[in-house]
Amino acid sequence: MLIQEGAAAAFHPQLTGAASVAVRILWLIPVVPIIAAGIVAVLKQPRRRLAAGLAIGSMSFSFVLALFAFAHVVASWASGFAVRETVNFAWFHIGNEAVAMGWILDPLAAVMLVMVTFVGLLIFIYSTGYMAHDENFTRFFCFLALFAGAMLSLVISNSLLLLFMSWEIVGLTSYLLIGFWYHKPSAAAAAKKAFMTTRVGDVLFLLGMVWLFAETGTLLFYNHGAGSLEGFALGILLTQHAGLGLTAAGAIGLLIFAGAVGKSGQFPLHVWLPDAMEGPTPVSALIHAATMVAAGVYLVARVFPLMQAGAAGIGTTAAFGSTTALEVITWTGAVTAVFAALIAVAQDDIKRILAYSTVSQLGYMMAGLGMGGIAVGMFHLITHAFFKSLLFLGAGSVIHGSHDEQDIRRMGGLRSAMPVTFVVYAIGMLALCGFPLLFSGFWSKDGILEAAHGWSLSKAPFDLLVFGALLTAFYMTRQVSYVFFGRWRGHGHAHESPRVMTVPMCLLAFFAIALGVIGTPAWAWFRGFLLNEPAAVNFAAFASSDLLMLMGASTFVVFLGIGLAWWLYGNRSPAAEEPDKLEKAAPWAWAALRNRLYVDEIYEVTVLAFFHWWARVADWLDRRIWGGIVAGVAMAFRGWAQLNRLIDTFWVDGGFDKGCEELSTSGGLLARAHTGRVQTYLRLLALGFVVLFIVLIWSSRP
Amino acid sequence: MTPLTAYLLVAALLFAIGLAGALTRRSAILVLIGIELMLNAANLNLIAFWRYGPHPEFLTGMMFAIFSIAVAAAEAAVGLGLVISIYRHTQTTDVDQITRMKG
Amino acid sequence: MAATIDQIFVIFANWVGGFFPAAWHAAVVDVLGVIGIVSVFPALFALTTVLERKGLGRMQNRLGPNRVGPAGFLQPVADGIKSLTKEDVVPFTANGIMHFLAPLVLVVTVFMGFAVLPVGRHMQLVDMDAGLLFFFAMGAATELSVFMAGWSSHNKYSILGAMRAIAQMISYEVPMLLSAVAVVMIVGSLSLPDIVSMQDQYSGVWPHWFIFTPWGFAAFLIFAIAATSESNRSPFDLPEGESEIVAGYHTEYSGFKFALFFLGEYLAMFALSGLGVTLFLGGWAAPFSFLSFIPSWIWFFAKVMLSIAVFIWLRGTFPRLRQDQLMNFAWKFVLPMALLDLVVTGIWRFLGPGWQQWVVCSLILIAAYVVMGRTAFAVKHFGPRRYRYAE
Amino acid sequence: MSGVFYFISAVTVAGALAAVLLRNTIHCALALAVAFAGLALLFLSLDAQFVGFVQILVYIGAVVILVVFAILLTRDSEAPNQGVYSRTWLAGLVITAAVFAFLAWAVLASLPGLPRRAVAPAASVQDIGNALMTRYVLPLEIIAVLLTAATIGAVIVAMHEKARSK
Repeated sequence: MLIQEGAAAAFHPQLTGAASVAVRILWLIPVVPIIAAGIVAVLKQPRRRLAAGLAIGSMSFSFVLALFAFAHVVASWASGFAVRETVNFAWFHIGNEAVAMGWILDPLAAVMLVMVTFVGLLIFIYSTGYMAHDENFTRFFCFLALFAGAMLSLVISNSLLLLFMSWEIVGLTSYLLIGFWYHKPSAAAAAKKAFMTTRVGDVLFLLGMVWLFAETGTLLFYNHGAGSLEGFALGILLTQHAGLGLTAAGAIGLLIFAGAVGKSGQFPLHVWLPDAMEGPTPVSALIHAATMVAAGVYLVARVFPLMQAGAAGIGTTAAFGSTTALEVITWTGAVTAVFAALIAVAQDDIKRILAYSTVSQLGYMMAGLGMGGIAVGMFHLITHAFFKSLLFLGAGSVIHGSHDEQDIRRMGGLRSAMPVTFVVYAIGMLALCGFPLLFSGFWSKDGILEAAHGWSLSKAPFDLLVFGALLTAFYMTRQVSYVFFGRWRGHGHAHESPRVMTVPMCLLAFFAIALGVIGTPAWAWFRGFLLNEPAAVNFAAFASSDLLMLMGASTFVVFLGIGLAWWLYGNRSPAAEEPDKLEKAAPWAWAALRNRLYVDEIYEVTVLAFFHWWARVADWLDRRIWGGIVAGVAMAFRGWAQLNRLIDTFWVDGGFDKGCEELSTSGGLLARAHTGRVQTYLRLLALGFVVLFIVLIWSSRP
Repeated sequence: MTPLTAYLLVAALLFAIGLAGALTRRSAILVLIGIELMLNAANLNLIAFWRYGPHPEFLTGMMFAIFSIAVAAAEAAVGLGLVISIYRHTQTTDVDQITRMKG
Repeated sequence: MAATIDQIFVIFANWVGGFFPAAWHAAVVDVLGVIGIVSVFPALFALTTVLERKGLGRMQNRLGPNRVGPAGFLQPVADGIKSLTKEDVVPFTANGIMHFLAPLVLVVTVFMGFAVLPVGRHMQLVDMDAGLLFFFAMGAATELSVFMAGWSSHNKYSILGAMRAIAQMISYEVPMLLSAVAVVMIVGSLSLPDIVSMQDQYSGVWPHWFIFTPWGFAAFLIFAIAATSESNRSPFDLPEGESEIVAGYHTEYSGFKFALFFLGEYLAMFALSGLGVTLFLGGWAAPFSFLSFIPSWIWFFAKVMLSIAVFIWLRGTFPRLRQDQLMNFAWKFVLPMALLDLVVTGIWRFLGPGWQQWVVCSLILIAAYVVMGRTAFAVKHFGPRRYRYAE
Repeated sequence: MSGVFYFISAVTVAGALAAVLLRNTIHCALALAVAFAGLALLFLSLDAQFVGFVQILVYIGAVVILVVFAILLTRDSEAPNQGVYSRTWLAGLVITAAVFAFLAWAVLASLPGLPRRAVAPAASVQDIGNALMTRYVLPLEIIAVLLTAATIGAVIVAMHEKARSK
């Protein structure tokens, strides 16, 4: 194993070599849940306990292994060795080219593994309570386990191909789970929409992949210096120019980013994510908040060297040089962050608000990646995974407790009816808002803001993100005051959820707070871990006046948002039919926001209309042109067939009939010998033997 | 040491007895017994030739015998199954009366 | 000294052989061995009958034979005299010759099985290259005698018992063979002394018996079940179920012929026990290395007697199976498990020494056992019968 | 040595003759067992220990038992009302005689060319196993498939119509 000392720049040296146990058994992490899914798939419907047990057991197994791998990475890092171990193998050969696959263990993968398995495990447990009354319980767990396996294999894959395959399986399970209640037309439509929309990004992703393979001849990320993300391949990519001032590296990076845009619901492909809330709430929490949508962010982080290639002054500080690709990512992220936050302000469905919030936060992550590098974006990804899945589970608990009501205007006062849910939801909400100092969301968002502040190209993203933070605080406070304060406006009596649902939420709440510790400026452990720098406790970092000012500003913004919302909505308990406060103030703006800024409608009149028109053209072509040709050919053959028939009838048949007659007569004669008695045949056999023998002797006579 | 001829003659005799049984008995089961005897006569030949052949180390005759025993076991199982099935249909195992396959 | 005692019978046979011309030497030793087998095992039979009756008596809370001789131990002598002097009744319609031959064929074939059994170090009548196969071939031949007895008696209970017995023996012969094949796969030889000498090794004081491996344990259980069934012992004693078919295929036997049947069955039990001991329990090898000074033949007979005790214990404990349960059990549970055990043995061999082979093989077997056991009990007609009383 | 051979051969041939001549089918089956046992002994005298034991195991342990079962299931053992021989027994006998004559003639005619003395064989079970797994592995596989097919076929053929339609 090559050894890297100290904090030399990033991961340029290859730290692969004799693989350790942790990496050799890494493949078990995704395979075990997939096997569990396979077993669950053949279980009968009533075997609920077994199905849930298998899924949860496999996930626990993966979690333990992930912890083991994580510990291995942390231990090596702490002793000065950065771990990047890979296991590669050739999948198959085409001509002289081997298509290689492999898996990788590095800090990035390790962090994701622990997050996905842990959050996944909690959500699995939660689901046993949430889905307890669903008759397709086993199917649910089959899909869920399959998703977990695919997601984990996505995380550990060291090959863009394997990553893409897992990516597609993840997409498939997302489709299946959104449409889990397929008897609801809206769910079926949402599933279809999610599948199609993400496919747009995936096609570009595939293009980028093919291009990468064509240029570098490998899809492995790291392969002892021969991988596509390593110096040699990047060098090749940088020398190729792809037009528009892009290098091949940048262009491929952008194409891959397009895949991430689809998966992570970035503007303009975000439309599927809010609709995906038609799926069961645990699915929303796991797939559409914590893991799958974050896979786009993870993908960008994974191919970050590609994006970053050619940037002036590659470094690890917040202000490293930028490339076109990174700029595109930054702008997409910043715009998405504000755009989605705006829409979230005017939504009434509890899960839809969270969905737009997710889109917005994913925008933050992308912007963080674009401006601050892997550590900043990934830290927000991890913290967000915890508090957003917490919020979704809380929302699920609320929905469960208030008899499948999702409209926040028909809730209210749940603070007393569901105390546990209220407390954990409040923690999640404060973390999401970025409530100062205590909550993890504050520190991760602060990191992004800090990076944006230091971005040399433009200050506009910073302004956008700060505005987004204000909106986030606003809409979350609005939601919480609608749901938990005021008086109960729904029907029936709300009740607290069972223990199996609240305990996972409490665990998540704990981490929503505690995770902040590892990413404060004073102890940038997470950054150090990901970027392979030493991390030391250093309270002096707070002394920087820039940082203090930034923290102050973001604190102010958060308080402003919360205060505004509380002033407008706090404890008012408006009736469901009553127009919103903001609607009275600015009806046109409200209408625009409420209708999601008409993005779906724009797609309706542009993309969909085009496809309708195109389908009609194709239909016409099919009927008139191709159909005509086919009919002509058919006519020709029919004529030929008629001719043949005439020849057949008057010429061939006569001879054939005669032959048949002869055969029939001779067959009748032979049938006499066919007595139906076994012994006759046997006798004939023996007789034949004797005759043959005589012939043999006769012929071999000297 | 017994000469090979003796074994071959015994085998030929067994074969003839088996053939006679298969050709002269009425009962289908007895026909099968005769066939088994013929197969066994062939086995005896195989083993004898293996033993007296120039290359016993190749085990060719022995292998043939082993495979032949396996085939014979399968033949007996299927044959007797057929006999039982036929009996169920016609209430007889007399091969003289079973002439449904007459051409 | 210990070695001398261990080999005392071999030395004795050679000493006796020394009195004869050199050409006769081997033949004399063989004859002595035959005499040994023919005298020791029937004596064991006599001992076992009284032990069984006393043991069963204790299990059923009664005394058992206690009148003839000290503590009733001369009971078999009295029984022997009785059966020798009883009238030999042959049914009028019985097929005389076959009726006469059946018990003889049984006893002879069973005795022949003992020829390859190593009862002690170098104590074996013939060391055949294919000894195990010979043993099973002889076991298969006993079926014929059962049929002869059942058919020649011209009694419907006899023929029913014979059919039951043959069906049962054929069914359980397959898993028994397969479980022995597992051992053969590991040892690489069909010769019984080779199998024993492979187990006659120790790690520290612990022996290398095959029962102490996952596949060996499974194979032993299968073998034990099959052997119980092959020897028509309870709970597989349907061929002789007296409440159903009087006494099965030996209903029409009396006197000395009946005694021969009785003897044959017990000898078959001894032979199967001996084979089980040889295959799985280390044969004549001592259970701990520090006990090796005790002569090998003592160990062999101790182990055989132990397994006989288990047979008796089973008989005192289990109720009889139903015919369909018996067949289903053989073909749907024991046979698949035996086949799986073969695969597992292959895996064991393939993985080579190390902890992996233990974990993998145990897991496969336990999982299969649990899954198959549960499915089997879920199947109608196979699980416990649910009685429906008048409704 | 020779005496033993003649004795075994005599037993075998007698068993075979009884198997095809006796009136009672059950007796035929048991005589067949005797013939098989004799053949097994002949194999043993030819140093083919493995095949000999397999012969006993398969033929006496399985085939004869099968035959006996078939006889009982078809009530073949009950005394037949017509003769036990087929109507055309004479033709069969003649043909058989012809076949035997030719076989015996062939054996005797090739007498001078036959090897007289046997080479010492080496056919331990291990050799047979090795041969089965290397040189003859393909036939072994085919036999395995054949046996499986035969088992399934026999079960289906002999299965009760009612059970099949159920």
